[in-house]
Amino acid sequence: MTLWSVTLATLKKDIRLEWRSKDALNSMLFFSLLVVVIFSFSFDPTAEESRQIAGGLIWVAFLFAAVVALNQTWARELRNHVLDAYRVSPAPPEALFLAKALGNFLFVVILEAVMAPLFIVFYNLRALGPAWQLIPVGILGTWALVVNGTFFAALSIRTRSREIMLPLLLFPISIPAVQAMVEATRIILAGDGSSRFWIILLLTYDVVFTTACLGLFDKVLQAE
Amino acid sequence: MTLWSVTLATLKKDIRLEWRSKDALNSMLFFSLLVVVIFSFSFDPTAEESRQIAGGLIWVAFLFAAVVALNQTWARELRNHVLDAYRVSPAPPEALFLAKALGNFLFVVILEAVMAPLFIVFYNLRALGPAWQLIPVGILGTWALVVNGTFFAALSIRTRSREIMLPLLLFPISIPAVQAMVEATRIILAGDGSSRFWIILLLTYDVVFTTACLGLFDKVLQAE
Amino acid sequence: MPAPAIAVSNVVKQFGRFAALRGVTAEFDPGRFHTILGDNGAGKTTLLRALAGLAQPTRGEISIFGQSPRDACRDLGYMAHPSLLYDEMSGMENLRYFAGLYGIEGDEPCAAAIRAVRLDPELTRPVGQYSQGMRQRMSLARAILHDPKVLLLDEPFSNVDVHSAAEMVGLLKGMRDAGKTIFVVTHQATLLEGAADEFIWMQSGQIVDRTPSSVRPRVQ
Amino acid sequence: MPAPAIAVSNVVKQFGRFAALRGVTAEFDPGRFHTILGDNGAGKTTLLRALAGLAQPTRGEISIFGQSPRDACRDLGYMAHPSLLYDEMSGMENLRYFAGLYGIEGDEPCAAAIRAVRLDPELTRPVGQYSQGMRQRMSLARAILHDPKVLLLDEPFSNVDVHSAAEMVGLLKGMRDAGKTIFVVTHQATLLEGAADEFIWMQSGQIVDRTPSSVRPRVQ
Amino acid sequence: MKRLFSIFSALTALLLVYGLYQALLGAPTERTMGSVQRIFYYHVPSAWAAFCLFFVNLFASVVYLIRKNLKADALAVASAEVGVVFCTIVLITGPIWARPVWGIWWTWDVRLTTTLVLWLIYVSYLVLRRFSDSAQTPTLAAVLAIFGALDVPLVYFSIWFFRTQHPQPVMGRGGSLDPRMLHAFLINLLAFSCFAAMVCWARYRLEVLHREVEEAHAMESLAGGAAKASLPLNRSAQ
Ligand code: HEM
Ligand SMILES: Nc1ncnc2c1ncn2[C@@H]1O[C@H](COP(=O)(O)OP(=O)(O)OP(=O)(O)O)[C@@H](O)[C@H]1O
Ligand SMILES: Nc1ncnc2c1ncn2[C@@H]1O[C@H](COP(=O)(O)OP(=O)(O)OP(=O)(O)O)[C@@H](O)[C@H]1O
Ligand SMILES: [Mg+2]
Ligand SMILES: [Mg+2]
Repeated sequence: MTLWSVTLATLKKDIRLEWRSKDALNSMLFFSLLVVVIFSFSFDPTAEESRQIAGGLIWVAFLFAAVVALNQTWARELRNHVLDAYRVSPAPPEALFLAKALGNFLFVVILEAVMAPLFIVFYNLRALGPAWQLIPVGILGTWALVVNGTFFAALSIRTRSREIMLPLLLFPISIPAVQAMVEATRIILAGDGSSRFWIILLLTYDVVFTTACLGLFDKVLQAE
Repeated sequence: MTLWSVTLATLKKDIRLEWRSKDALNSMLFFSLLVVVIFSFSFDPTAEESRQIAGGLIWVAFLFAAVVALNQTWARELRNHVLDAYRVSPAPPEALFLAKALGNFLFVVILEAVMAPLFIVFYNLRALGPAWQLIPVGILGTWALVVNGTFFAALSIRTRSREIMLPLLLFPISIPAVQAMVEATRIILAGDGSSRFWIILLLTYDVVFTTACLGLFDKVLQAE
Repeated sequence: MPAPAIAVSNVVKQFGRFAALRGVTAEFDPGRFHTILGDNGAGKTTLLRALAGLAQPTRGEISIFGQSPRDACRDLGYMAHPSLLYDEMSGMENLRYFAGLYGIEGDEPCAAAIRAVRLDPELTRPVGQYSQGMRQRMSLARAILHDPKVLLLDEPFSNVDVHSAAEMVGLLKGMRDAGKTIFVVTHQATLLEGAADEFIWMQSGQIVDRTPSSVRPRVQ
Repeated sequence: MPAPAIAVSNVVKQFGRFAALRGVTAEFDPGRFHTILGDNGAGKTTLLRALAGLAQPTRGEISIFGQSPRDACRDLGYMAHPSLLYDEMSGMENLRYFAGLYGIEGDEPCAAAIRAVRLDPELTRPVGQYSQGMRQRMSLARAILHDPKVLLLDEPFSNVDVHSAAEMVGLLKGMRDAGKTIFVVTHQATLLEGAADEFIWMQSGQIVDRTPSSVRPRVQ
Repeated sequence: MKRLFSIFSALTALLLVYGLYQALLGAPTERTMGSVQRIFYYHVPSAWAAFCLFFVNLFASVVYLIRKNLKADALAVASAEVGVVFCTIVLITGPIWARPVWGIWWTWDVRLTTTLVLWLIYVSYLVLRRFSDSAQTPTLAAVLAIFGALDVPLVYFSIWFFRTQHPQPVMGRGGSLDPRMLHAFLINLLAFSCFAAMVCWARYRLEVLHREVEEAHAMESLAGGAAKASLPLNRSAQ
């Protein structure tokens, strides 16, 4: 049984279960909807202003929503100690991690697909820069959040007061990623200068931490 | 055994479990700091635009704290079906609800108390209106978020109503509260006009929904 | 013959399209030791939950000393498959909390209950770190804490070692002699041969047979 | 006399300030049916978890067919107190997933395992809605799914009704005769009298006695 | 061992005193900034000490992950805690210095932000250690330490091209610093390095001893292990 077959099996399983009880998706949705509303109440921006801050808004909303969802990543595996069943099996630990990360990635991307239009409407955004670049930024940025988030969620389930633990571990590490996403988005929307540097930074961030996670997850999983 | 004794006992129990040590408080401090830092990375505090939306920013941060707390409210009671032990006891259901709501409220308020000053420093905010009014607004607004959140989180106890889209219920209901608190904050910070109306709105909202939740919680709890 | 402590009149419990209880009708005398036997999925737990007021019957009536289970909750002690305890708290902390729910003050009752199941009230380890059997016994302690008139125990002896099980049976016997009505669901009838007054056999959601303990139960 | 299937050399397992295993040393022959008995908290589960590679011993060595437990995982089937199953999925869905982890294709093996524990592979009900004993049996099905050389079963019969228990013992006997090494932790030694080759007694973290089944076990 | 330690700490104390003298009296007052510039003699050495300690922490963590050596873990704890302390000193002296010189307490420039993030990362490291149970803590913490180390360069790059207000490394182009200042600076650098090493060493010893005590407790609990769990004698029916 290869890495991929297990990854796919686990991913399929998770998606099926999440579909039956839409816990994670719901709380994410609820949270980010409220964020949009709050801002639409808190001030009505001119196009220029909104271009300046929209990047920050969008990504903060997604970051927090992601944290809310990530906190539930491992809850299901813990319930009847199912994780033990995985640990005694010959299946590669990386597969489990990949599946979880991909699953979360999927959820957050869906969320973004729902939210982005809302933001655009609320802040009547029009990108002055090359809009298509928002797609790589979005994907790379989301993965950056999710890959570390999944990993640290695995760390934090082994600690007391888990929920607050995840952001404590995740935020400091994600600072450069957040910086890069926000800046890139802002630059693209406001159309001043090139977002090349930031995209490259995001790319390196993703590569570095994906490898790190895959390499170290075994240790985390087997640490009883 | 009266409503209050049970409420207090439950509240004490929850607090003990959450904060077995003072580490918990420190970690909450750290959490608030992190949130503010993340914000200041996403919204350049020196920029005028971000200064304007600071009111909204604060509430987003608070909302995040609230959601982190709410998501966990009932997990502990569900773990070994402890809830059944409560249901077979003569203790009044309202006590359980009150305790949970108060617990979340405490948690969120502490975070707010730490975050607010940090925000003020980082974004050097200066309230042009009567600053003290921010306190009632904060308290009433937080309670509005928490009381509804706790109640609807309880709905998910019922295996049946798992499918109920929790957020889609909670979302429209909490809109007026959100609007009230954001508007009030904005008015007070900007110092244009009086926030009286909004505060009264919040107050009525709180009263109405607290009574509603207390009245209906019995049904939610006893429905298996 | 005393008035029935508990009267169940054709109770039906439906889960979706599946019926776990199919018209159970029975009367149980007070102060007796009833043992409920039956295959897995026979409906024993469901019946017990109905008696405890945790599951509203789809149809039928349950009266405990003439009251509904919810109203009689002070007279009921219920022990389930799951421990109904907080894993993060020590046994004593747990009981102290639940005592509060019944308006019981002070540590003495809690300590007594813990000692009654042969555990150490001083044990500071959180319940989550107990061994399975220890947890089971702590769970029984929770059920007898407020010294109820009727005990509903769902497999109290599974995972409990032989000596402790024997002791627990002794304890229950003592409570029966003190006038309590006891229901025990179990698959280890042999443990109860000495103690039980009556064996009640369930099958696919119905009570199919009730044998007084004089007759040797049909186990093995 | 065959080479030992499993060799445990003075294993100590510490939980913070408490030691659950205090230097266990033993060798177990392949193809035999070992029954582990002992009081609650004796360390049986801890030992089993160490054998399964779920708990790293604080000190000491464990070798299974000369490998470390982690490397020998394909040869190990482990069943624990908790069900190790997803409550939200049906039994078949569960097994299908776990089969995937072992690289087993197709539904036939899963269905076979479920039938082996006398459950219905067609049952669409999610495992969370099974009765306790049904869940227990499904959990055993998970453990024997990949038909391992060594079975580590932690109280497989608790909550299982008498008939099913007897059948499960028969099943295990069959697997033993097929050359598998079987470890069963239980408090119902009587169930296994016919089947077990050896009774191993644990007490406060040590193996205190090993009696071949010819001698009647010291239960009751 | 013990003697060595006491000698070393005595030396360190002397160095610190001499360093203090040099910093306050020995070195000349800086022309533009005035006396506040003397913070420099503590500011930089503490930064330097903090960085070194974080490196030690990384090293120890890797060693622990490779060969589960609990001593390495103890070293990791010690270095992290002491490192955070020194990093805090930098974060406090910095703004004290910045206020009169730049007219602001804080600015988002490379060096400052990097230091801040570094501080955040290692505080979260300590928080993790606090909140997880004994058996698994070392592994989890070591893993987190590695993540933190990987993150620092990225943070640096993510901010490096912001216009920086912060003085560039003076060490590189040595001459620009008055020789007496340099002398005082080097003395303090040495003193702080020794100081950091000493504290770290003490903390390390403490940690190791603490663990030995725990171990001893466990071994002694072996005696009445399960006897504690369930008392076979004490019976008392209700
Ligand atoms: C506001 C908070 C501040 C922080 C967090 C901070 C941080 C640091 C750090 C981490 C270093 C060591 C980096 C290195 O050696 O390459 C350093 C060195 C230094 N800092 Fe600061 N600093 C702050 C404010 C200031 C201010 C206001 C001044 C003076 C105007 C200053 C002057 C220096 C100098 C001269 C060095 C030595 C440069 C070198 O040789 O590398 N710092 N600072
Ligand atoms: N919540 C539920 N939803 C659907 N079916 C359920 C639910 N709870 C129980 N059942 C079904 O009702 C039947 C009886 O369950 P019950 O738990 O009462 O059996 P039991 O006699 O306690 O068995 P055991 O001895 O194994 O505990 C079982 O077939 C079970 O699958
Ligand atoms: N995670 C843990 N932390 C601390 N102590 C533990 C932990 N797990 C088990 N123990 C202790 O180790 C001892 C042995 O536990 P174990 O579960 O092995 O007993 P057991 O023989 O399985 O008992 P039972 O028959 O009741 O299952 C018990 O005293 C228990 O409290
Ligand atoms: Mg049952
Ligand atoms: Mg056990």
